[in-house]
Formats: sequence, structure tokens, C-alpha cells
Amino acid sequence: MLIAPSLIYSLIAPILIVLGGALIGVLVEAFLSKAHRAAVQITISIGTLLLALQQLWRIRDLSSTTAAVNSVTIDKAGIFLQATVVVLALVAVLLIADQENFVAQASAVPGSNEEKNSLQEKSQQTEIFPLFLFAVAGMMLFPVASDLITLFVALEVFSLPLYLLAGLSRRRRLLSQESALKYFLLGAYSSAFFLFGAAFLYGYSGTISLSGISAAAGSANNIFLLIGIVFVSVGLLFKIGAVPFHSWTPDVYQGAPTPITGFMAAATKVAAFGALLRIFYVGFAQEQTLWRPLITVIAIITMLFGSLVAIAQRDVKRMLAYSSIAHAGFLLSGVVALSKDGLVASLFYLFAYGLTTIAAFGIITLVRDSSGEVTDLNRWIGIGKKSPLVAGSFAFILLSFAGIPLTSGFIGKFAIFSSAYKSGYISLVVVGVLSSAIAAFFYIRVIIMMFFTDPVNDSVSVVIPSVKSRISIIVATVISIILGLMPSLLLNAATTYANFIK
Amino acid sequence: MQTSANLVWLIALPLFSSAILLLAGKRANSWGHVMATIVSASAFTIGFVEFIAMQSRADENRAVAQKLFTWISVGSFNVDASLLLDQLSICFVLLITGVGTLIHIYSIAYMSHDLDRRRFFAYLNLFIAAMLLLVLGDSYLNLYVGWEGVGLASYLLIGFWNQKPAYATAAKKAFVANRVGDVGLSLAIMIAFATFGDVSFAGIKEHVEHASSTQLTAIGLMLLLAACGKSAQFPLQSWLGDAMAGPTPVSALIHAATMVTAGVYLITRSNFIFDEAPIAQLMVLIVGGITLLFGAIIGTAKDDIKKALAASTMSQIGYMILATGLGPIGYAFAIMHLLTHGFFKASMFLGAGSVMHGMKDEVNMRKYGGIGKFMPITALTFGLGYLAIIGVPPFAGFYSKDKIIETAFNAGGMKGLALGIATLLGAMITAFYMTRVVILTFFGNERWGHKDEPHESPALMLIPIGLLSIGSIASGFILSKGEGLVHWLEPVVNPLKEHHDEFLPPIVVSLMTLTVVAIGILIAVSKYRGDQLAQAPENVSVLTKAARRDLFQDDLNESVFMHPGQTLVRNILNIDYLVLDGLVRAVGSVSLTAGSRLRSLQNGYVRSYALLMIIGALALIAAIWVVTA
Amino acid sequence: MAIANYLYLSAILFTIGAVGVVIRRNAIVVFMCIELMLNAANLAFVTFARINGNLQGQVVAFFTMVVAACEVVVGLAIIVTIYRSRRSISVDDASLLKR
Amino acid sequence: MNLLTIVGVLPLISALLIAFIPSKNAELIKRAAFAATLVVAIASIFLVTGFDKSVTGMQYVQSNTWIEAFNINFAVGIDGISLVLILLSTILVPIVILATWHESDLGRWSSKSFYILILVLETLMIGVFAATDLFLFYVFFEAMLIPIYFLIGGYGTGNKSAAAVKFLLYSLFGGLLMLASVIGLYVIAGNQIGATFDLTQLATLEIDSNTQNLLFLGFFIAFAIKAPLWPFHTWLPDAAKAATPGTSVLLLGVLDKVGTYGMIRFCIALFPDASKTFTPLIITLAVISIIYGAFMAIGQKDIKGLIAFTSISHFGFITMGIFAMTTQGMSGANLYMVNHGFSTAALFLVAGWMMMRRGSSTIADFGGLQRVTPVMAWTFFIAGMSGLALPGLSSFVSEFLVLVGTYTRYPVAAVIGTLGIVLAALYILIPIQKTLHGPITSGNENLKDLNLREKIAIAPVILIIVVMGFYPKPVLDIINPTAEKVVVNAGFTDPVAKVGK
Repeated sequence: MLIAPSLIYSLIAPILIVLGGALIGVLVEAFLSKAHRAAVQITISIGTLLLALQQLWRIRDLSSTTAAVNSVTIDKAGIFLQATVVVLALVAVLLIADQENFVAQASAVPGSNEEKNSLQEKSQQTEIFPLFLFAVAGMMLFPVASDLITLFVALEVFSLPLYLLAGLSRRRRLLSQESALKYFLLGAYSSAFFLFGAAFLYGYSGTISLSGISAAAGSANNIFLLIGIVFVSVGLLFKIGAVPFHSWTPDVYQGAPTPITGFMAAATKVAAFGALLRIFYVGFAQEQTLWRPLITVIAIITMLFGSLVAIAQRDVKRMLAYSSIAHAGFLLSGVVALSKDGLVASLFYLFAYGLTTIAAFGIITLVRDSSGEVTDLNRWIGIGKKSPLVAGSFAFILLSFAGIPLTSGFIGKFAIFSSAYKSGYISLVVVGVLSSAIAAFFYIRVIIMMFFTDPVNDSVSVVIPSVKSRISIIVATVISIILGLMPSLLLNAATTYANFIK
Repeated sequence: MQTSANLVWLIALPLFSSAILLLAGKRANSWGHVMATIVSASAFTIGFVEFIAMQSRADENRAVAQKLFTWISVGSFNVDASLLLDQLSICFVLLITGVGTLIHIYSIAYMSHDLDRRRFFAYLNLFIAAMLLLVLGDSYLNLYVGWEGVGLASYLLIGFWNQKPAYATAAKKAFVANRVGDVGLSLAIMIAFATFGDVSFAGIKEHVEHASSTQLTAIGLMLLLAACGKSAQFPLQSWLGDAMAGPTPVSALIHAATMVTAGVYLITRSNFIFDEAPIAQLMVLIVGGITLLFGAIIGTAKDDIKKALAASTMSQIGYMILATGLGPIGYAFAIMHLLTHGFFKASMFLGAGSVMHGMKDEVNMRKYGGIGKFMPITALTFGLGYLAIIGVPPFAGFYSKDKIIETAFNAGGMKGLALGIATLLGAMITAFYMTRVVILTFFGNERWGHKDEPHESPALMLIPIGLLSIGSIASGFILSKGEGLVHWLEPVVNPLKEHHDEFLPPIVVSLMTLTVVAIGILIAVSKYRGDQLAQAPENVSVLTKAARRDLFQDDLNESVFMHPGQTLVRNILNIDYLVLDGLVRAVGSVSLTAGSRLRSLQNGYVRSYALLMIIGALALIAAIWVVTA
Repeated sequence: MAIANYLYLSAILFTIGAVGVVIRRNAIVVFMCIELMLNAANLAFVTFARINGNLQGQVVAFFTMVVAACEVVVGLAIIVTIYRSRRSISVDDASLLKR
Repeated sequence: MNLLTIVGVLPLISALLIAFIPSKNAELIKRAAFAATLVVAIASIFLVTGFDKSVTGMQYVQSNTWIEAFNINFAVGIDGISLVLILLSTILVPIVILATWHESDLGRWSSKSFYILILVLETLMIGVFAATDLFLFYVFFEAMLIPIYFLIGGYGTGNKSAAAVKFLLYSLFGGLLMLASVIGLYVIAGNQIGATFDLTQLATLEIDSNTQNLLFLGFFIAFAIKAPLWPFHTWLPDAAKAATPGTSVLLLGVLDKVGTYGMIRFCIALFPDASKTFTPLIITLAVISIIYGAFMAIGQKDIKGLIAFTSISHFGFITMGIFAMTTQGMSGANLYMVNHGFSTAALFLVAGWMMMRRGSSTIADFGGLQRVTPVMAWTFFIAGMSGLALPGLSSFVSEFLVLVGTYTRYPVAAVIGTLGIVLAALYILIPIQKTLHGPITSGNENLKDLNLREKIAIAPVILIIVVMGFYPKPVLDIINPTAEKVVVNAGFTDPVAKVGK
């Protein structure tokens, strides 16, 4: 006799809602005429995300390790992370809705008549919305997954759509496609590592659940554990862009359509760090002597590498890619801290950083010339004069990245570093502040280019954003500002929600 | 101690007057000089009234004090702005305001053609205020304010015609040299505070016997350094000659009669320290002895009448400093010489100014000659000053200088002999160079080489000179009568604690002095009798050449301090740019280079990215292996 | 045959796949190497299921196959598009984005 | 909300209001900014009247929760040391605005943003001196960099953006080191007495000497960069050369004081033992700064560079006074901060006028100004005299206190420091001779003398310089109790005079 698996639908409803939205989106693609698709798709996306958020709010105090049999653990931190993903997705979807950035017909060969026609017809590749929703659903599942198989599936569910989305840039399509290929190949490669590691963890503990792995501590073959931890880590470190698994980041950030880059940079980090935190805090907490030194070293290398290489960048998206690598290093300090403080700090940091990142990429979409976005920093010269408000917002965002006080970035850094210090990892703090100093250099250089250098005769202009983009950028920027001035709003929440149940 | 509310006005009047003149600007051009002179005269009146009042009191009650306000008070460091007028300071007050007023009057005429006369009087008043503060301050710190104040006034006045770069440089030189001395004064104050916890004269005097001689010697030497700076004593004397760039009344007032004697005041005021610090006292003697000869030798070679007089001043102050080094009995004689010198030197400077006035500001004595007949009054007064300085009885210098020479001999032993001979030698050279000045200026052939005959100066200039001349005649006699000044100063300097045997009877010393003076005069007369050339002779002895160059003090300063200093500055500039700033820039460029190098890892090939991942994974495994094993 | 040998085989397969990705240029081949790695992991899962005596590993293997299939769909789509644009599927040609 | 907070917030509110005035209306903006800062200055004088000099603790205390999670409070309060520095800031700002009325006209951006930046900066300056919460202080400390950065980069001259970057990065570097120490302190507090940033509580921590030394260094390097102390000074001349005179006044006059203020408030108060350990080193650096800064100043060809290096020399004095750990040194250093603020303001403002008129900042381009522009020349002269600490002017009192306070504990340092007195004469008199004296050189014949606005602006500064020289007592009375307390809390007592009282 088969017993139906116990599912607590209310707890997994947020994920289901988004998945449902995605499926409806697919149906819309199939059945609705081209002319109406875009509007409907946007509505569906926003609607499902709002619904999911509302559901998350309703279950905010609930928790269970058996939300979906033993595969999904809904707990405070999980809900916080899911909410973060949904909020970031909501902000990002408005940017993505600005179809100007996306290819008219993905299958058309760049430069072909087919492409020209599709451009003239103003056709749109509205599949991006269901793809986007699938990715969001995967990202929501990733940090709450509590066994290896769910982790793997979630990883793939959010990665596969992103691979595709990365290749959908309207302009410079060769680069975009290249970035999709690289992202895909390397992503699949890292998944293989993850899976192989998962296999060994299973071999080590005899179970695929994180709590089971934790319970098996010290019981059996250490080699299996070692290989398992390392390979699973490789998969996760790849997703967060930690050195030396970062190589995809600059290329993909640069090649992908800018709104996707923004979404990816923000939300992927949240999901991947969420999972990383859960795995290390719940699954590997007992083996901390094994991995903490390791992650410390990786964090240090990542912080320094990201900051140093970013100095030498000439492309604003690439620069932000390296900056995100550096930030991954900072965030890893929170993982190493392995404490409630570390978790609080990480939650805060992820939310604040995510919003700021989306705002940053949102602003990048506005700087254009006749052939589209201008990401060459040398051509950003003097845009402070052309559009002080936009440049000013970007400057604020950069200062936030740099961690100047009165920005959310500063509070995040302070929280992360103090948690690391509290756990005795003073080296992380020292390297962290040093690389922050290095990092400040390139953020400030951009500000100089925007404000202190006279514009040369250049066709670069700052376009007036569409309403959707405007809302997105303004919301993200304003929340960043508020979080800088009144971080308690989020910190208190993060403190309340910083709890993994085991 | 008695108090008096008048003291502050001594300082405040000229200070305010100075401020008013400076702030009022051109509006005060018409009446500024009058007000300044009246203020100076009022100060003299106040001083005189205080002097009369002081005389009427018993010895121990003569000093009066006035506390103005608490100036600096931090922890145990408490300094009030208070004034002290005692027997010593009243001498100075009268000298400063008296001579000062005369020179104010003189300047009205002397500066009448200068567009900036108002500013000149403002500076003069500022000087009077600062100098009075210097002598009235009841603590070293108050004195220090006046001390630097007179330095400032001196700087402003030397550079009064600073549109000439050389004059501006001279002013700066004077200030800097004085500052070197000021370092001494401030260090002395610091040591005094560290030692006594007090910087007032009375406070230190009270506890001086408990202090170790090391500390007292240190304080004494530092005070001596200060005195050297202000009083143009060796080795800080080089600024005085250049200071003659200022208008002549300034030279008379500041660089002859008053300010440059501040060092003598300082040492006399600090008698309680020097009396307990024999090494410092010896150094005072050495400095005084060297300078009196140094100045005299320089004086023999100078053709610039003002520089010759300046060298003479240096030399005469050397006498005074030497006298202060002689211990208790010497202080009074130093002050006496200071006062008489104030009269005769001021009168001679003003006379020189009068000559310049009549000679279109020519200062080179080689271009004078035979002026006596054109400017009889000037010549007469100058002559009286001349007789006073070389020490011909009964003129003022005779009394004061003779006493110093006598006391020097009485110092006893080899020291006494050396000092005595030095002072005698100085007297001879003084006679020589002063005779030379008089002959070159007032006698002999007319060498000015233009048709305009010199003319006598206006009465406004001559009257002050005349009054000062009376001083050069009579002051010596008056002050020494019944050892008046010595007894007057006794409460301040505690003289005659010990009594030296007389090395020689006074009359013998006087005769010796007169003899060497006569020799000096004779040499000068024989050398400069007859017609002289309008140019200085070129083929002269090494000593003359050296004296013309101020005995190479400037060259020494330049080669020991200035040039190495300039090199140092250049090197530090380079070090700052290349090393310190270079390091900062290097941090930047190293980061940039590192960034660019690391950037090449990102070569665009997926396969190499994958390789990097494998390497990373293997490195992680290896690392864990190492950690666990 | 000792059960450990399956693990060795799995490791060898994984290594072949991992190295293959690094040394082969053809995107399809590279992709197949990745599939090989996934299958190596599958083999490991199955082996461990046998060792541990539970079925979880077996279940995972099925999931992996499904996921790998999805990956193929997406991967081939991307590779085909690239091929259409560039007329080449050498991964080394796709190296415009760098530095 | 007490008076202190009001004084602090007023400029910010004014900035917000000014933001609503259209940019075109530059004159109105200037007037509004001037009026606002004048009100702040007057309000801050009321701070003094309500200040109880006999109390050594914090006054005008206010504390509101800001970030609960880290127990960070918006906690402000002032004692004597901070009061005088706040006064310095609030008085200088309106003077700077008035003095440099047209400074913003030539900038990259509108006058409006200039005055908004200035007003925001004023709030931050007041905040940094008033904060009694370490975190809050840090926030102000770092945030202050941003307006200055934009002021230099946006309105400066010459190589301004490079200078602005150097300034910002250098300061940020120091600030981040300090952040590490702040975090360390916070964590240690969390382990010992519960997480807090309250200064008085932090001072009670017992930290082992190694940790204390490291934390101390974090703070000290940040402050040494800010002050700046040799060898961390190389940003200052560049920044001062590039900034407008008004900005330079605020930079040298007030902002750099945060460095020396921080040394007193944090380095010494929080880490007394480490302070003791490092005192010889710091005194050495201070002495080097004095001499080195003076030599560098002598070698400068640019007026702004000159003033910058004189400041480095003066900061050497201040640091020396602080770490002499005597009441005289401490009070003197404190007074020195105030006096240096005003005399540098005078120097820089007048130098600014000279440069604006002449169109050059090279010393050699001037000549004979005393006869062309007597009033300007006089103000420059007096400012210069204050710079060389002429007795009777304000700097003398403080410089002497520092020297005498240092001598009682570190005689050698004080003796070397006095050499600075001679060098000061050189570095002030050489440029005075070159600019004011000598013949009137070409290009200077037709310079205009100060106008009424400029006279009104500079008059109070000169007045303060003179009055404070003769009667520093009111300020010393405010400073003394606090300064004494700092010395005592650090575990020092004044060396007793060997004989006498």
C-alpha cells in the first residue's frame, strides 16, 4: 500500500505559486497572440511574485523540516531568503520588462535579414518571463532544500533558464551568445562537481539529507567526506563566484543583457549563499575544523583578487563583476563566522547588496549611444554633467559598494566583519578592510569619470528610462538609502529570522 | 609689595596709539606723528612720576606691582599678566620713554618727507610698548612677550623701506637671528618651570638656592643665548650691521640705546640665577669679552657711518655683558654703562642721521669730509658723544667704562688679567675707530663730489640731539655720584655679597685707560690726518679685509647654516616626493600592476576556466589533506 | 569484484570527463564530457546505494538522468545558436569576452 | 532634542531647504547659506553659556537608539574639548562663506551644490566632535570625506581630481584600518560587558596588551593620516593646493583637527596602556613632523603648499602636546587646535584673495603688495605672525604650553621642537618678504585691496587671534578640566617641579 507523501502545501506554496506562474506563462506563449503576450506575461510575472510574497508573509512564523517530506526545510532563515529572492525578482522584473534590452528573435542569426525583419516587426521574445519565473522558483527552492537531490534539482532549475537568458541580448549578440555558452558549459561542469561531491557525501553518511550528514559526523570514512565537501563546495562556490571558480562571472556579466546581469548578480548570490549557509551551518557544522580554514583562505583570495582585478577594468559591467567577486569574498566571511551573528550579517548583506546591485545595473541600461548601451568606462566621462541625478544615484550606489558609512553597504560590511571577528577570524577582518580600501579606488575612479572629467564630444547620453525601469531603479535606490540611514528596519528582521532549524 | 594702577598705561598708551595709527590709515597722516609723540611723552611723564614716587619710599618698598589678569593657567603652570616696576625697571622705563620721546621728536622732522611717516610712528609706538612690557613684565613669560614684541617692531622698522630687497632681507635676518636667541629664552623658561614650577622672577628667586647647579647653569646658558640674539653678541651679532637699513632714528633708539641692551637687562634681571651658576657666568664673560673686541675691530674698518656706529654699539654692549658676568658688583656698572651709552650713542646716531640728512642720505664716510664747518651743531654734539664714548673725563663714558675695566681687573687671577687687558684693548680700539669716524666725517677734505653743500638740520632734529648730548656729558657723573646707581639697584641685584681685593688702585686703572685711549687717538690721527680718497683703499691688511667683512661671521653663518640648510631643504623636498609620496604612489601602481597581471588569467577561453576550476578543486583537496593529516 | 572498484571506475570516468572538458575544443564533445562526469556521479550514487544498503542513491540517479536531459535541451539550443552565428562550434573561437 | 542636536542638525535642514531654491538664484542661495551658518554660529555660542565648566563629564547629552541590533545609539554630548572644537567649526563656516563669496562661481557645478555640500559638511563636523558613540563617530568621520571630496574635485583648481582621489583613498585607507579596530573593540565589549559603543563604557574594558596595541594602531594610523602626521602627510599638500581656499580652511582648520581630537578622545581614552607603549614612537613622529614640515614649508614655491606644510609642522606640535601626557601639553594641544584653526583660516583666506587677484599661487609671482594692497598685506602679515607663534597672538600661548608641557616629561623632544620656532620664522618671513616686500613686480601693480565684504569676513578672525593671544583664559577654562581628566584617566600625573612649590 502506498502512503501519500506528507506535503505541507502552505509552506511550499510560495515556490509552487511561482512555478505555477511560470507554467501559465508557457501556456500563454503557446496560446496567446503575439500582440498581447508581453503585457500579459508582465502581469503574470508581477502577479505571481506578489502572490508569492504575500504567501511568504502569511507563513512568516511557521517552520517545518518536513514541508515536502524531508526534502524541504522551511524555517525563518529560509523564509527570509525566499522573500529576498522574491523582492529582488520583483525589482528586477520591471527592468527585464523593458524589452529594449532583449533580442527580438533569439533564433535569428545576428546580422541576418531575419533579424532585421523581426526588429522591424517589433516582435518580442516574451519567453523570457516564464524562464525568469522558473529561475526564481529554483532560487527559492535552493536555500530551503535540505537534501542533496533537492539541492541539485533546484540548482539546475534556476541555472538552466539563466543560461538561456544570458544569450538574449538585443545588441552585440555574439558576445551575448558567447556568454551563454560559457555560462552553460562551466555551469554544467560545476554541477557535475557538485553532483559527484554529493555522491561521496551520500557514500560517507548513507543519507542524502543534510541533517543526516550532520548526524554522521565522525562516524566513517573521512576521505569520502573530504571529497564530498570539497566537490559540493566547488559547485556552490562556482555559483557565488568565489576565486578560483569565478572565471565565468566577468564574461557572463558583460555579455548577458544588463537587466539579466543585474537579476543574476543579485538573486543568484542570495540563492547560492542561502544554500551555502544552510549546507555549512546545518550539514557540515560538525566538520567545521575541516572547512573553515579552507573557506577562510578562499574568502581572502576572493576579496583580494576581486578588488585588485577590478582596478584594471575598463568596462563598467566587467568592473561590477569583479566587484561582485570581491563581495562574495566578504560574504564568505559570514559563512566562516558560523554563528548567529554571521547569519544575521549575511542575511542583511545579501538583501542590501542585492538591491544595490540591481539598481546599479538598472542605471547602466540608461547610458546609451545610438548603438545601444555604453559600458566602456572611458565613455562615461562627464555624464555627471549630462544627467546629475542618474550619475548621482550611481555614485551613491558605488559608495555603498565601497562601504562608506551611511550606506547599507557599510552596515553590511560592519556586520559581516564583526561576526567574523567575533568568531576569531581576525585575519578576515584585516584582509577585508584592506581589500575594501583597494576596492574604493575603482569605485571612486568611476565617480571621477562621471563628475570630475569634462565630457569629450561624444554621443553618449543618458536616456530617460521607461516608467517600469524608473520605478525599479528608484525603488532599489531609495530602499538602499533608507537601509543606510535606518538599517534597523532590516537588521531587526534579519535578527529575528536568522535561524536555521536542523 | 605696593601696587600701582598706572603701570598698565605705560604700555597701553603707546600700544593703543600704535593700533589707532595703523587702523586709521591715511586719515591719520596729518596728526599721527603728533599723537605718537605726545603718547611717548606721556609715558615718560608717567614713568617720571613713578620714579619720583619711588624715590620717596624706603628701599624695600620701592618696587610696585600691578596684576592685570590671569593670562595662562593650566595645572601648575600659572602666569599672570602682571607688571613689576622696581629700581631696575625704572631705569629702563626712563631711558626708553625719555630717549624714545626725543627720537619721536627728531623723527617728525627726519621723516617729514616720507609718505609713510604715520606708519613709522605707529611702529615706534609699538616698539615703546613692547620694550616697556619687556622691562615691566614680572615673569619670564611676560618678558618674553615684550622680547618678541621688540623683535617684531625692530623687524618692521628695519624693513621700513622694504621696497629695497636688501632692506627687506636685513629685516628678515634680524628677526631670524633674534629668533635663535628666543629659542634660548623659551628653553630657559621651560627649564625654569620644570625646575621651579614657576616662571616669575620672584618665584624663582625665592627657591633658587634649592636648585642644582646643572639646572641653573642650563637656565643661565639659555638666557645668555637669548641675550646674544637680542643684544647682538657673539655669535649672533651679524644682524646688527645689516639692521642699519632702517631709518636712522630707529638705529638710534632700537639698535643703539634700548632694544639691543635688553640682553643686559635680562642677565641683570636674572642675577639670582647667574650668581649661582659660575659656568654660565664665565660664558657671559667670554661672550662679552669676545664681542667687545669683535665689534671694535669691525668698527675700525667700516666706511658706512651707521655700520661703524653699529659695530661700536656691539662692542659697547660687549662691555655691558662682560660687566654683568662679573657678578654682583658688575650689574650696576653694566646698567650704568647701558644708560650712559644710551645717551651718547643715541646722540651720535642722531648726529649721523643729521649728517645724512644734510648729505642726501649718503652714508659712506669716504664721501664725507670737512662737514664740521657746514654743520657745526651736529659736529659739536657728535663730538661730545665722541668724547663720552672713548671715555674722556668727565664725560659719561669715562665713569661707566672705567668702572667696568676696573672691575674686570678686580675679578682676580688670570681671569681678571685677561678681562682687564681685553677691556683696555677694547678701549684703545674704540678710541681709534671713533676718532677715525670723527676725522673722516667732520674734518679733512670735502669728498662728496657734488656741488650741493651740506646744510645743518632743522631745529626739530637738533634739539633732541642737544638734549641727548647733555646726557652724554652729565649722566656719568650723576649716576656714579656717591655710587648712587649702585645703591639704587642694590635691592634688585644684591650686590657686594663678596668683596674682591683691588687688583690695582682705581686711579692707576683710570690712568692706564686714558693712556691707551690716547694711543688709540694718536694712531687714528696719524693715519687719517690729511686728505683722504673718496674710495676705500683696496690694498689693505688681511685684518682690515676681515673686519670689512664683519670678521667673516656672515660667511660662517652662510657656509655652516644657510647653505647646508638650503641643501637640506632641497633634499627633503626630493625625499618627500620620491620616497614618502613615492611609497604612496607605489602602493597605487603596485595594485594596478597586480590587477593587470591577474587580469590576464581571464583569457577568454572556456577550457582554461575549466582548468582553473580543476586546479582549484585539487588545491582544496590537497589543502584539506594537509590540514587533517 | 570488490565494490570499491565501481568507485574507482566512477572516479576514472569523472576524471576523463573533467580532463576532456579541458583538452577538447568541440563544444559538443565538451558537453559530452560533462555528461560523462554526471554519469560518473550517477555510478557513484548507485554504488554507494549498494554499499549503504538503501535506495536513496538509486533514486538520485534517476533524477540526475532527467536533469541531464534538460541540460541537453538547453545546451544544444545554445550550441546550435552559436553555430548558426559563427559557423563554428570550437569553444576556443568563442573567446571575445576576456580580460 | 537639546541645543547641541539642534545646532548640529540646523545646517543639514538648511541644506535641505536650500535644495529647493532654483540654482539660477545664486545670490539668494549664498545669502541663505550665510544666514543659516550665522544662526548656527550664534546658537553654538549659546552652547557655551549653558555649559558648566566645573563638570568634566559630557553635557548636553542625548541618546537615542539608532541601530538596535548592534546597540548603536545616536548619542551625542560635549565636554570642554569638543565644545571648543565645535565652536571653531561653527564660527569658521560663516566666515568662510562670507570670505569666499565668489568661490563657487567657477566650479564645475552650481553654487547651490557647493553650499549644500558646505552645510552638510558642517553638520558632519559638529557631529564628529559631538558623538559619544564610537560607531556614530566613525560614521561621521568617514562620511565627512565625501563632501570634502566633492568640494575639492568639483570646485578646486589644478590637478584637483587626482588630489581629491588621493585625499579620499588615503583617508579611507586609514578609516578602514580604524574600522577593523572599531570592530575589535565592539567584539571585546560584547565579550566583557555586552555589546556597546558607548565611549565611557568602552573605556572600562580590560584588554590584554597585545590586542590593545593592535587596536590602538588601527585608531592611531587613521588619526595620523587625518591629522596628518609625518610620514602620512603626503595627501595634504596636494589636497590643499587643489582645493579652493575656503575648502582648504575647512580641511586644515577643522577636518584635520578630527585626527588630533581622535587621538585624545579615542587613542588615549580607550587604550591608556597602549598609548603609554607607543608614546616614544609618537613623540618622535611628532618631532619629525615639526621639523620636517617646517623644512618642507621653507622649500615651497606655492603659497597653498606652504600653508599646508606649516600645518603639518603645527600638527606635530599638537600631537607632541597630546602625547606628552601633561595637563599643560594636553590643554595646550587643545588650545592649539583652536588657534591653528583660526590662524590657518586667516592665512588661507588672505592667500586666497591674493591668488584670486593675481591669478597665480606661485610665491614668486607676487611682490611689493604692501604698497599696492596695504590692508590685504597687513592681514596676511598678522596671520603669518600668528603662524610663527608671535607672543601676543593666539598661537603663542598654545605653542608655549605644548612646549612647556612636553619639556617637563620629554625634555629632548621639547628642545628639538623649539627649533621649529626658528624655522617658523624662516617659513613665514621668506614668503612675506617675497610677496609683500620688495619692489612692486609686474602683474601686481593694479591689484585691488580688500573690499568691505572681505574686510568684514577677516576682521573677526584677526580679532580672535589677537584677543586669544592676550586673554586665552575663557577658552582655557573650558578646556582645562577635561584635559586634566584625560591625563589623569590615562594614568599620568604631571611631573612635579624639582624644587619650589
